[in-house]
Amino acid sequence: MRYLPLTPADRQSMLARIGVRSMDDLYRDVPPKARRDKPVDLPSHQGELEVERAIGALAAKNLGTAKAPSFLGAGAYRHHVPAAVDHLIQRGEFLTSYTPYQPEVTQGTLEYLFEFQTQVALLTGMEVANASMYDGGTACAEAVMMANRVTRRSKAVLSGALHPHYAEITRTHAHFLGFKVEQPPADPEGKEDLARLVDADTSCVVVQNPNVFGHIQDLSGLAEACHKAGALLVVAVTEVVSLGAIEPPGAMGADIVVAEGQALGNSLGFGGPYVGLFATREKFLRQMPGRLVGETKDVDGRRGWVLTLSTREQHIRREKATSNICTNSGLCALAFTIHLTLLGEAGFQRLAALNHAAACMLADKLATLPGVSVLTRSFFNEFTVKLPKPAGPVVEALAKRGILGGVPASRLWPNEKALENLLLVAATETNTGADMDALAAALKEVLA
Amino acid sequence: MRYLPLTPADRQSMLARIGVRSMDDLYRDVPPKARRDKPVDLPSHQGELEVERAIGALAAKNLGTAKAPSFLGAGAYRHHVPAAVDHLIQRGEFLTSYTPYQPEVTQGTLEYLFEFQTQVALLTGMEVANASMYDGGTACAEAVMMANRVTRRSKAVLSGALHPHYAEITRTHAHFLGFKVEQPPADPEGKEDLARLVDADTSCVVVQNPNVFGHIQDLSGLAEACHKAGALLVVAVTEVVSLGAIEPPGAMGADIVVAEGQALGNSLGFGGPYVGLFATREKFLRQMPGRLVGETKDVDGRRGWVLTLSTREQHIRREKATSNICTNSGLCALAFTIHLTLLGEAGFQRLAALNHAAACMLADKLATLPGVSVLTRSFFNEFTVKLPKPAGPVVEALAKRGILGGVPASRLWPNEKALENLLLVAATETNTGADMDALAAALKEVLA
Amino acid sequence: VEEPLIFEQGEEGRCGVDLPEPAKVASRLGNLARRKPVGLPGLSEPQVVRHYTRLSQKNYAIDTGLYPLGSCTMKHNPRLNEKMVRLQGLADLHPLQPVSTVQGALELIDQLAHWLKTLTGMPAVAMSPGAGAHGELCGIMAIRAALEHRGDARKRILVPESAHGTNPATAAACGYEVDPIPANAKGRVDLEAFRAKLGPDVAGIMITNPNTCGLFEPDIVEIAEAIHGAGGFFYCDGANFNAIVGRVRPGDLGIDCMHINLHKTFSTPHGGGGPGAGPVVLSEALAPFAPVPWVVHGAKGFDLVEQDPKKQAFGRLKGFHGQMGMFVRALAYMMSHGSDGLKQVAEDAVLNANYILASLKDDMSPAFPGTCMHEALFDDHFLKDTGVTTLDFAKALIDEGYHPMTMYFPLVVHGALLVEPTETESKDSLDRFIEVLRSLARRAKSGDAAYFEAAPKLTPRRRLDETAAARKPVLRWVPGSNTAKAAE
Amino acid sequence: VEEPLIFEQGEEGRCGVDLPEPAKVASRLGNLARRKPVGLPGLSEPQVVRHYTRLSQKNYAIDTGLYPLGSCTMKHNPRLNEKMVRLQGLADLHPLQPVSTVQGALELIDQLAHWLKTLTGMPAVAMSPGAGAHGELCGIMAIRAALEHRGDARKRILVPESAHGTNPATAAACGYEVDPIPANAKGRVDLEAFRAKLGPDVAGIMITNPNTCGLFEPDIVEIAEAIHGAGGFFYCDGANFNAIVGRVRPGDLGIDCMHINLHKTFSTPHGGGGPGAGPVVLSEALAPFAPVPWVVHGAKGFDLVEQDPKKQAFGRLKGFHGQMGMFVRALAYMMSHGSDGLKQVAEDAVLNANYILASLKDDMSPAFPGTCMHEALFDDHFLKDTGVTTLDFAKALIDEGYHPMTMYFPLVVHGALLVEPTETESKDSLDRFIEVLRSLARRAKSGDAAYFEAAPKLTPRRRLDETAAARKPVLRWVPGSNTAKAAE
Repeated sequence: MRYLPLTPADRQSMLARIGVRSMDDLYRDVPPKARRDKPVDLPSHQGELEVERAIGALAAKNLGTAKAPSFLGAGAYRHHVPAAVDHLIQRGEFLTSYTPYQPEVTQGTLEYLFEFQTQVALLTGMEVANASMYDGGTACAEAVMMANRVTRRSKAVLSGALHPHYAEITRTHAHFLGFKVEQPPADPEGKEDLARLVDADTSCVVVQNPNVFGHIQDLSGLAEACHKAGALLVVAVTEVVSLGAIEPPGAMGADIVVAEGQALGNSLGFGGPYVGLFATREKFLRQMPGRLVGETKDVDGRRGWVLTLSTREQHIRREKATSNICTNSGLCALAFTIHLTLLGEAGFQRLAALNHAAACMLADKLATLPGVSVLTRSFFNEFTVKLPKPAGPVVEALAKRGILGGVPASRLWPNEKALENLLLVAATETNTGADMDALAAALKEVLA
Repeated sequence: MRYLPLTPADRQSMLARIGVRSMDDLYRDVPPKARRDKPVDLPSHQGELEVERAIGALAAKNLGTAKAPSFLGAGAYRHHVPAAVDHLIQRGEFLTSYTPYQPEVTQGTLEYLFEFQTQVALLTGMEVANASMYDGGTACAEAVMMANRVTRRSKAVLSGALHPHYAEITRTHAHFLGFKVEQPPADPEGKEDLARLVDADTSCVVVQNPNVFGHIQDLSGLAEACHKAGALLVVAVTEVVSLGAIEPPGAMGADIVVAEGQALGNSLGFGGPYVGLFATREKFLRQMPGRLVGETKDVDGRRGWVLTLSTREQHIRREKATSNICTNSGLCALAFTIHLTLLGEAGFQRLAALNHAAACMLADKLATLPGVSVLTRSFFNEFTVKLPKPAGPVVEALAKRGILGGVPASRLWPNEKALENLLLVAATETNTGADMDALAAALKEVLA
Repeated sequence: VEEPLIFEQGEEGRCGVDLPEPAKVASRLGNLARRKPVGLPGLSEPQVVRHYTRLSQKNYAIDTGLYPLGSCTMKHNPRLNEKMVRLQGLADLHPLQPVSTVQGALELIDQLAHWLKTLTGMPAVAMSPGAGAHGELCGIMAIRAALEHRGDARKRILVPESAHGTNPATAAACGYEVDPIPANAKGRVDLEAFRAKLGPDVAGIMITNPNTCGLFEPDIVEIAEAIHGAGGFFYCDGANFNAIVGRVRPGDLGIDCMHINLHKTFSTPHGGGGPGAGPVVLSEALAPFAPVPWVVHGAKGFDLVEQDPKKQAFGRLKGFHGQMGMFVRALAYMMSHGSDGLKQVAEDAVLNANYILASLKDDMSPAFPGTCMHEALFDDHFLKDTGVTTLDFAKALIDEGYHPMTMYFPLVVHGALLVEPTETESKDSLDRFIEVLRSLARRAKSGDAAYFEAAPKLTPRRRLDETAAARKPVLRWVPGSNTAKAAE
Repeated sequence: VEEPLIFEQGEEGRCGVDLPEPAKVASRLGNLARRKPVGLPGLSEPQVVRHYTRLSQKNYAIDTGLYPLGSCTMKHNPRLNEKMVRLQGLADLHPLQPVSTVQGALELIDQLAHWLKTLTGMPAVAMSPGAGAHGELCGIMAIRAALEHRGDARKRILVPESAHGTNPATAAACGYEVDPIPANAKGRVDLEAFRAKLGPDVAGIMITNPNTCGLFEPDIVEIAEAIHGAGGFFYCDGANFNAIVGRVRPGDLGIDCMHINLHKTFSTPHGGGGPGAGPVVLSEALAPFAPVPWVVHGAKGFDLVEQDPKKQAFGRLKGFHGQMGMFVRALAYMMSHGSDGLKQVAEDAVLNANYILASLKDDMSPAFPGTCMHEALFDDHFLKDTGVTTLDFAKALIDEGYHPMTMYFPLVVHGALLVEPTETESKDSLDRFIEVLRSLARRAKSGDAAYFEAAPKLTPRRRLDETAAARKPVLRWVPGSNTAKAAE
């Protein structure tokens, strides 16, 4: 077996050194009824060729976005990732290294995480950022729990246009921790008034920007209302590339910004692993969840990096930790930071501009189709269209034509009759004019 | 432009340091008529996405062996390469390093080349091997030229069943260096008698094993005849995996063994780059072409490796060098040696056994088809079948059915009417029973 | 060689990608177009490739040497798995495509679930947790949901003192009080102390088995029966599943749920700290409460349940459907090993650990007598009166070319040194490592404390001032802050 | 850390691949089945991955730092090119598939040929040579074939003394006598000496331009006219094409053929010594004699001519169709740069070299006055009376974190140091390198020769005994030969 270096002769001599006769002797603490002599009922070991064939056959049963014109967004976006990114993250020294608890032999990981934290702070317009979370949705729930700690209050107000998964995760934690969640219904027109829900028990308002329907909102007023009431404004960003084109949440008064970082450096990968971004104000630092890398010096006075403020964390603080989180999303954060480093200021802004231009062109094109209207007034690379019939079956019909035409709102709100005809459509730099023409033509056909 | 780090401001300040006003001043030695101010008439720079699309579109116009049941051999073989091989050869420290002329900072390359040399010597049953040549065909020509130097004679006898490309390359060099080449016609039955062509002017006999038709031959008698006449026996191997199953040339009396190493570690890649193996007896060492790595010690007495015996080479010896060769096939040699290291004794022998078994099964299957006969009595993973009509059009017809059914002899000998109906068919561990059934069924249909 | 931060290498007007000129469109950004630059540095691709290559060279990794971190299972990460996860048709799937277009992906998740259920002997599995601690959350939430469903409000979770910090943190994050159980002199759960804690307000117990002392809990069945008898549930922390995979099915021990770190037992790469994946196997009693989404098989093939029609699911833990990329890798790993190979994995992991324990028992001090499971635990008794601390001893390993073992954990052992070699180390490799540890132990005893205090010396950085880092945290680069240049 | 040879790590019964049991068949191997084991060592995959990872860490590379080897053009190797060459539909093509199934591959070769012809201003190109020296063979063979075709047997090839060793070696390998031309005081071909050598038995001249002193030959057009006037051909060694690509077309200078090292100018990776690729552009006069195969475009699309129906092709140089993998990479590189970018490549390469030359002219000794092209040449005058040799000086660079420059080449300069930074180094990078060279030069002059003699000290190995290696060559491992263990 290719991954196991011990030979039968090795095993014999090692048992002898240990002073036992057989492996069974080493498992003697296992209750007899649970000891298994025979392998469990699963296939035996296979060679690479066989495994490749089997998994390749599963892959071949899917219609990937690389093969089909694809306009799916709603929290996960297809972008072009430079080849250098994937090359570098596969270096064994990154791929097969552990959490950098021993800083002398992990300065590589620590330095890139320090750079990552800086980039996240810059993008979001915030003061500090952590070394990543599981994904945007879990980061959102952590932000609410952090706001509860900071304000010592127990009600969170969620925008109805927050990505439903983010809201569901937050509600799940709310249930078990016993805090309250208020959320108005999803408003595709972008007219909800959250400020009126803020009261003296409100720890935070959570709003997504651009929201799940694509609307870009000026959050300054809401921030002011929150702060006046002693609540925090939490802003969630599901498409981090938007921050190259629009005002960052920090500039609009956000106290905590969480984001899904998948769009930079990471593939769609059917939803994971992704990378959650988490940024806040310096004064809330000690209430943050997750790992933090800090600058320091070694005994020779040379600059170096370490994991720091770990007294917030479970491995030191146990049940008093700010979060039970242990793992971060290191390798995805590495992909994110390498992609963003390649882009730099000029590339990042241009990438954002390309996305916006593509979405504008697509919106204009779809708006000309009979019965189709674009609901979103201001948007980045994703917008909502209203169809003359339920969007779910329309998307299925498009898929049969080899086009992945967007996310029907019914996928995210299965029971909301009012949203049934809505389709969320995204366009990125990967969509060609031909892709867009194909979608328009197929949509016209399906709607006819 | 993504690969160019200088900014316009950098360029200005650098010109100032140099003390010139513009780039034109640095090109003033170029005759005015050859100076170009405007870019040449080719497209402007493009981003990764655009380049990927363009090259991807070219790739999509081909029918690759990964998609079609494929039975092509004749000097290049499809094998399964473990994922670790390609991962490791892409490490920047291997990929972007130069020839190890500075041994202190290239012990990595030197150590694997030393291991490679040892593996090649073991496989071929010879005493020493070099650090690789361009490919099997050029290695073959170099072997003949080396034999001429060793024996101070000027006639080479080539087997008619030597791969035609190997023979053509050798003849090309023969023409310019003025040595003679004798070669009987290609005999698909494996009955040629080369010993009778050996005379007092013969420097060497070159024979391929298994030969281009797939025949495995006992070369001991021929070796004896050569040695009696003062000539060398050069053995060419185009499928190096065969050496896991059959007697190595060294055991049959070969003086020089050349081989194509592509089959281990390297993809088919439409014919290149590949890796030429070159092994010989220790006494001929100083007449060898190509780079050699040797063991030595550093000033602290620690074992290390260096390029050695470079007084044979062009960069020291200039017109008196043993060859004009400079580049070797380092990265392909690395892929070869990693694959072989993964295989080890047990894996290499089993791989060979799997290939042989596949070819035996396929030969039996094809032999049952009406009008088809297998000409090759003893073979490794490739054999020759005789069809009832010209093989070229048959292969075209199979390709239309999505099957790459072998190499028609007419592809290698376009003008040999006698070989017109012959098809060279190879099978490896990558061919499934279903592949073989598909070939048999399609062939039956095409021949009907 | 120093490697400056990207912010110290950037120049305006430089870019590591080439993107076409955007088409001219009327902006739809409202009045919210970005007003100021982000502040990102401009680097070319050659600089970027070199920067990260050089950074990587400052890391220790499994690929560069034995990585004996106890409790972390730093085993070989096969490259086949990396190839599989990048296949077209998997890497390029959007999570919200119509299910008709992702049948292969759902089948893959279903297959992995089958392997996990069969290996653990459990009837159900929740796939979505993003890591081990997230799996713990999932399990304790399922327990609480089940208790709530039967109208049984309980408030305590029992956790052994030797547990990973995530255990108590998880219990707290689910709204429970944590009640610690002491370890006995043999490093196991003190059965009597445990029984004494049982009561009608105990929701459950979280036990790591094999435990963090590297020992199998021999009373595990009794513990399960007792907690069930008291109306509570048994959460098993599966962090150490590698010791028993294919050889013992946790389901046969009476557990109700257990998370599985795919990045430990099933070799998905640790990646410098993540991402991981932590599916949770569940008993019949807990299965209905598993969080969405669920992959199910119906008349039209595979389907995804993203909202539980019965409303029993306790909610959602993660966006989309879990760590798909880790699922692909783990399945490739399982198929490669097969049931025969996985059993061998467990045995070789245990054998390697015991070989280290037996080889060093005279030079170092095993924390407990007898054999161990997949990791060997030493205390600092052998360093007594040498002036060398556990930390110093471990740091000295670095200069010998090794990553330190886990230190000061588990807390129940004084100055703990926890060594987990995993099954992917050869005997040669273990022999060299043992020889190094032995000679360091002898050196410590010979009175060379200064050597250990000064270690490591051969690393890119020597010991770093962690106190200063925490006292005045510098968590990001700000322009003009390059203190490094000044220091050199 | 020492890394033992694979042969020292192997054990019987261990294997790094899993292959199924072969079907039972009646052997067709005749009586020639292998009788003895090969003698290969058995390693597991984890051992193999670690072995080669560790070996790689003993290498210097472009990815780890500036690689100033003059004449080698060690520029950044884009990873996009590596991705493209591995595309299905390219990597998995067999060279002898029916041409109807490889139309895209032939089109790719045709496109690359178009780029090469357009950039050089030449009408034809032979694609098959496997490397630069192989391209030289191709060019000189084409010249000789053309001469033979007109019945003109000539026997001398003129080669400047400053040429790469491959030039005279190639001429000899084509059956020619080599007649050296001296350099003048300015590092260029001595025009008068050259004219004096001309005669009816001169087949041609081989000139590297820009030459190996890093200088453009200003008399290049005169030389071309003179050799043509004498009935000979002009071979240009294109090793230094990077200095002029996109800015000067060699075809405008009157050359007849030139090889192009795709691994220099067009960034295909050097790979520790190869593989390379050396297509040769040809004038109308030489084109008919190009070796097979030729990619042609006909009525049914692209086709391959593998035997010249007119029998003018001088033969075949290489199996199959050339270094296809390098063609894919080079085309991706060219398309990425475009005609505008390639011109910028040449200019930045020249600018970087001149920046080094100008910055160090006071501390080191430029071999020739004035500016240079893409590489800066120094002689050892600045080391005079210091006791430090060119070799010592270059080896001292290693301890500063740099690969040495090319030393003692070209031969026409005493103690030459040839520095080629390439266009992919940033100004920051050059400034650091210049600073290091400057301080080393000053250190040498300050009388610290012992420091230089002892360098390098920080490498996996210090200076190695090359004489011993050549005197009693040990070119392979033999059982029991591990002298390393004894030495340590």
